Amino acid sequence: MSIKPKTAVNIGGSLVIRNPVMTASGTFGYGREYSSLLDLNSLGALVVKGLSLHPRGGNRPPRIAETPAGMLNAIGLQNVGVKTFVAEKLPFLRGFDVPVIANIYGETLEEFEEVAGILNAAGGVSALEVNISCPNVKKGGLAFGAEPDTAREVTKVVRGTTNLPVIVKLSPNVSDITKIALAVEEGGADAVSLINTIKAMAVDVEKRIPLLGNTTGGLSGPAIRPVAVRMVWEVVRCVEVPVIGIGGIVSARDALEFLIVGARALQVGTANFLDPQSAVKIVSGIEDYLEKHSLNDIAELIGSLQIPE
Amino acid sequence: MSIKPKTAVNIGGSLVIRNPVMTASGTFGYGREYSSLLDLNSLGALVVKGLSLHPRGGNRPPRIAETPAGMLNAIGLQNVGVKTFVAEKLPFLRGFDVPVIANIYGETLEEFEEVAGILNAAGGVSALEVNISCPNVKKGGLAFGAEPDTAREVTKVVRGTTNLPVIVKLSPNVSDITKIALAVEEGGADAVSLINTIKAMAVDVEKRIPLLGNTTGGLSGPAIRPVAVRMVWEVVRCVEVPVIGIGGIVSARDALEFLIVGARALQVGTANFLDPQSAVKIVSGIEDYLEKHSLNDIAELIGSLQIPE
Amino acid sequence: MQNSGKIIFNRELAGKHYHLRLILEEPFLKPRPGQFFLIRLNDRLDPLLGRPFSVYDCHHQGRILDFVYRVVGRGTGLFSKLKKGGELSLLGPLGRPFNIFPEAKTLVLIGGGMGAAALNYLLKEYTKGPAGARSICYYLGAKTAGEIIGKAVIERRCQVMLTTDDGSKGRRGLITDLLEEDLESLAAQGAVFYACGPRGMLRRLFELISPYKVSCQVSLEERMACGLGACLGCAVEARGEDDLYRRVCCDGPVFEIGEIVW
Amino acid sequence: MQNSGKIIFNRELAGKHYHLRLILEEPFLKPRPGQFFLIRLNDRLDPLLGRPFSVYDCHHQGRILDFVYRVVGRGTGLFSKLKKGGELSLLGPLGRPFNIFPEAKTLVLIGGGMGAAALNYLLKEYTKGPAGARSICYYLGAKTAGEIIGKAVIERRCQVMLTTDDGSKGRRGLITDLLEEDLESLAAQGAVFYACGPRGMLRRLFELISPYKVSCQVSLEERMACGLGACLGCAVEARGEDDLYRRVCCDGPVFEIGEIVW
Ligand SMILES: Cc1cc2nc3c(=O)[nH]c(=O)nc-3n(C[C@H](O)[C@H](O)[C@H](O)COP(=O)(O)OP(=O)(O)OC[C@H]3O[C@@H](n4cnc5c(N)ncnc54)[C@H](O)[C@@H]3O)c2cc1C
Ligand SMILES: Cc1cc2nc3c(=O)[nH]c(=O)nc-3n(C[C@H](O)[C@H](O)[C@H](O)COP(=O)(O)OP(=O)(O)OC[C@H]3O[C@@H](n4cnc5c(N)ncnc54)[C@H](O)[C@@H]3O)c2cc1C
Ligand SMILES: Cc1cc2nc3c(=O)[nH]c(=O)nc-3n(C[C@H](O)[C@H](O)[C@H](O)COP(=O)(O)O)c2cc1C
Ligand SMILES: Cc1cc2nc3c(=O)[nH]c(=O)nc-3n(C[C@H](O)[C@H](O)[C@H](O)COP(=O)(O)O)c2cc1C
Ligand code: FES
Ligand code: FES
Repeated sequence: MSIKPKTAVNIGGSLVIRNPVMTASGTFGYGREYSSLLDLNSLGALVVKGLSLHPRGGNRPPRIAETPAGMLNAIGLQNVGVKTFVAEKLPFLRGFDVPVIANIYGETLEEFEEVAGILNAAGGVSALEVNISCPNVKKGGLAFGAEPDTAREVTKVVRGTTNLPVIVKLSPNVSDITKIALAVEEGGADAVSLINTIKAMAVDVEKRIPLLGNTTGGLSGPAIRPVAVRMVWEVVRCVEVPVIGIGGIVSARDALEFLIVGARALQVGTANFLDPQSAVKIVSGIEDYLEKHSLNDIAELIGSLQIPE
Repeated sequence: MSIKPKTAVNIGGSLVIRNPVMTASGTFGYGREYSSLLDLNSLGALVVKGLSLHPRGGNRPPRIAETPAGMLNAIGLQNVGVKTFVAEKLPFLRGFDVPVIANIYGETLEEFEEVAGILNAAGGVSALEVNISCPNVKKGGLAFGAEPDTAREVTKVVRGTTNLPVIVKLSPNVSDITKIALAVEEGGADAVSLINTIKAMAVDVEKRIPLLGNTTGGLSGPAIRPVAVRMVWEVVRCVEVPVIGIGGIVSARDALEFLIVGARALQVGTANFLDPQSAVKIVSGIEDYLEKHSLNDIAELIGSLQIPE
Repeated sequence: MQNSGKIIFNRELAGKHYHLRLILEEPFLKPRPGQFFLIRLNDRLDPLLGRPFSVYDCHHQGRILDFVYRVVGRGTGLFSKLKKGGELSLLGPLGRPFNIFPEAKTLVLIGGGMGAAALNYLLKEYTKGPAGARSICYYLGAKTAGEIIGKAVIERRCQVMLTTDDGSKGRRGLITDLLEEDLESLAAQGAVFYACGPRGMLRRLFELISPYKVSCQVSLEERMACGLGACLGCAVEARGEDDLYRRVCCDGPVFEIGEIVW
Repeated sequence: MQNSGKIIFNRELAGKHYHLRLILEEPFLKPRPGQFFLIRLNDRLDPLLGRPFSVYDCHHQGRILDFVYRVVGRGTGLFSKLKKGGELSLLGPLGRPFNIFPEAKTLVLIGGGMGAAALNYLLKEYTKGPAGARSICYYLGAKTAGEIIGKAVIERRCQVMLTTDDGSKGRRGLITDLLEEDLESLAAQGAVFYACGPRGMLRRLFELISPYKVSCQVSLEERMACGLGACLGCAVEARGEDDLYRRVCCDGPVFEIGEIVW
């Protein structure tokens, strides 16, 4: 009889989650939408849709388009606003035993500060994930995430406003992601998560118009996984804080790639659309792998990549 | 009876090719490898494997890996060297009526200069494509392509050495590709081609080693097409010179996306591996589309994207 | 709601239309008219997403589901090649169904092209009891005779008014033109309206019907990812106090025609 | 060289091994032993690339091709689900075939695991005429009894020496151990050697056989994209003046064992 391998990981700021698998922001609503389809308590954590100070209507449709092994989205950060979130969405989530991570977004430093402040006071939020990497909004978003200086600044502001662990979510649309990662670490981030979507575009060749109402959107799904794995590999070797891997994970095998290169935890995004049970299947797939490889603790797996010389 | 639509395009420096479809560097060898499988003369142009001053052995195997709707390669610019190319590969190609474009690569400015000089004198080469975007070599390659200044400089050097049209091939691994495009235009490029592969990585989770001998490689194939289309769309709106679209084109429909956003011509890469006839099928697919849409000249299609307001 | 369906048949009907019958392998809910399923091809990352299809008919309380679809792109093209015994992943029944008015005396169904699918099941539900004093008129429009689906079944259940764009069957012209002629009298009878079809048809219907105070439910189509209201991908612009978007997958696909910005 | 193949059958053999028979639909070339085809699943971008498979057997001058494959990953997993009548895209025959020595008196075939595939066709070619004074020894190694493919056919054609890793059939141990015992005498007879199998087996064979001046051809496996020598993806490190790499798809897959850096 084998004992179950340990899967708990510390994802920064002393937040320990029971397994490394979270659901990614924007792909899991506010949790409730999926609650009849899987046991939320079996997730490592749940990241809610990006929250802004005021409700946002989002971009004009069509907002999604399918591409080879991927999809584009240009939702434009439609959300109910942080106050409505706290009043109407959070109470439902408090009924579960799963860490809730609030993904936050602002057009200005002040907005980031205010949103972080509200969530800090709310209770029932376990960490903040600072989105400085959305390719689909005109202001804020990637505007902060493209340069080390602005990225560091946002991080400092949020850090200064909250006692919660601060995760900063990085964009792949940069020449050197390690520079941004180092900057936000300096700014006080407890962890970094990557990658957000890659800016992309698709065309309706019959109508000769963009497939998205917003012209461009963000590419997610299996297509981007190799890019995400490479970036995680670059970042884990230059920062001290935990790295959360995101991008195209649809199976335990995919998740293992990230863990092996050194990610402490993962987020599952687009895969939730293909199979609402994806995240929980990935949890058990990782457990099976650990058992099969006689690893008693996931810590033995994380960062265990060997480079044959 | 309809007359055949015009498909000839000028891809810069007064080089006119009979149709916009070329085969991409590194995916079509030196032409001969595919010559029994399709009529080389039906191509718009043929771009040969990257040439360096001295023969290069390339990277250690394994050199390729498959990913969702894409593949990684880390060939490491293995090639016979420019002199052997001129002596042994070019004569075969002179027997065809198809423009041959030489893709060139150097570790230093001097090497770029020398390679360009040799090809300029060789006869039978219709244009040079300057590779400043290979993610798989330690020196040169992306080292030149990541910053506007170095990109401009390489372009100037090659421009100063040759009378042939100079195409500069850009990397997607940058924050803002338009800056590099503008810089090489300033440097005297007659055209830009994009994108080269996206730096990426995949892991053998059973062995816990990278799937590539080189650890990282370049992602190509349908997976990257939406990223390529977006970058072409960004570049066509800021440079005057022709833009050649590359990335994930496997069908005429895919090629049309690039033409509609404004690419003057295209290169077909990974698709040659899936179906050696890909490029010629794409040529006839484009012709069919033009006829179906009553377009007499491909010029009416290029850049015809409408953005609904 | 997650299920696996085994293909009982996948028959070609006229003109690129197919009739797919599935038997569900897991516990299931009975779908209501207007609801849909997201159906995904197994073992593939390309195409990636599920395709939404309205329930065309169902049997054995929803254990056996019928869909009718038209080949329009890559996904439906691959669906059309599926064979008996094959398996598909399903999520559903999803979405807000048609509101049923058991007391309604006059029903008007307006279907354009593939619209027939959702209306077929609605019609079945309305006609499963004794007919009573209810009258049902089905305004059915198609491009051409070959694209009219299920006419025989419909005719058994109600009165059919037909147009084709090319005049190859029924009257030549748009179905909304035909409806326009009868609209005033139908509205006066207090008819309840249901419509599915291309956006252009629905927009025209909106123009025609706005002057009347009648209930007109329409079923909309928008690209979808999650089908559960989580991704906000399927937004349509809606009228209303807050001016936000509505999600076709869960606020719809059935809307009162007046809720939507056309 | 580009072709489309219709599946005649795709039978499960023992332990995750399948026997696929195709009939080509376009003009074709007769493959030679050691050559292979790149076989691609139609209508898919995932998996993207063709899979290389050695010709296991062929009939009607190469119009009908047999392959034997083992399910090891996603591609072969999908192959195993293919049914009669399905279509596959083929490119081939590709690569440098085995050198045949019509005068050779003693042949030694060494096969490990799936190695059997390429050697089977080689054996057939060598035994199609009158046997004459030629002796053929086949050293066949497998993990376990269930993974030995085509033994009956082989035994009809030559003498078989068998090992399994677990001793469930033949001698327990590695096939190279068994060969080692006989090697000196085989080499003295001027035997010609052919080997296919996992890299570890071939490396060991190299160590054993280097001292002898005999011809030993091995068939290598490497990931491939083009199959035509164009992409340089299938490189293996080779000995030689220029120290460059060789391409398995066109310089091989068959190499003299001494050409390769093991
Ligand atoms: C609620 C609902 C019910 C539907 N019921 C039916 C039905 O009963 N019968 C039928 O034939 N069709 C129906 N449709 C339309 C059907 O979903 C599309 O025709 C189908 O998704 C096209 O897929 P494709 O891969 O062939 O086309 P592609 O154009 O290749 O698809 C590309 C992407 O766009 C999406 N897409 C394309 N067209 C539509 C569309 N009209 N609506 C939503 N998404 C689209 C696809 O799902 C896919 O994600 C319904 C759509 C909705 C939203
Ligand atoms: C010349 C040659 C002849 C072969 N003949 C046979 C045969 O007759 N029977 C048989 O069962 N197998 C044969 N193989 C091996 C076979 O090609 C692989 O088992 C198969 O490609 C695995 O595909 P997959 O998708 O199941 O595995 P995955 O691991 O999912 O494949 C991922 C990628 O790696 C490649 N790959 C994985 N393993 C190998 C391998 N061993 N060799 C080359 N590429 C690989 C795949 O083609 C694909 O591109 C041969 C290989 C070569 C090079
Ligand atoms: C429909 C959609 C909406 C998203 N919304 C957000 C968001 O609000 N905030 C955010 O940080 N990331 C958002 N993302 C990005 C995802 O969280 C994730 O980083 C990305 O999709 C890559 O992961 P995947 O390939 O697993 O989907 C969104 C992605 C999708 C597909
Ligand atoms: C195996 C392989 C080798 C390549 N070699 C070169 C090269 O030598 N020089 C170069 O500029 N690009 C090279 N490329 C990049 C391609 O020319 C092309 O830019 C890229 O693959 C994207 O196009 P695709 O998606 O159509 O393949 C190579 C790509 C592949 C897949
Ligand atoms: S499809 Fe995701 S919200 Fe409707
Ligand atoms: S597979 Fe392309 S060179 Fe061998």
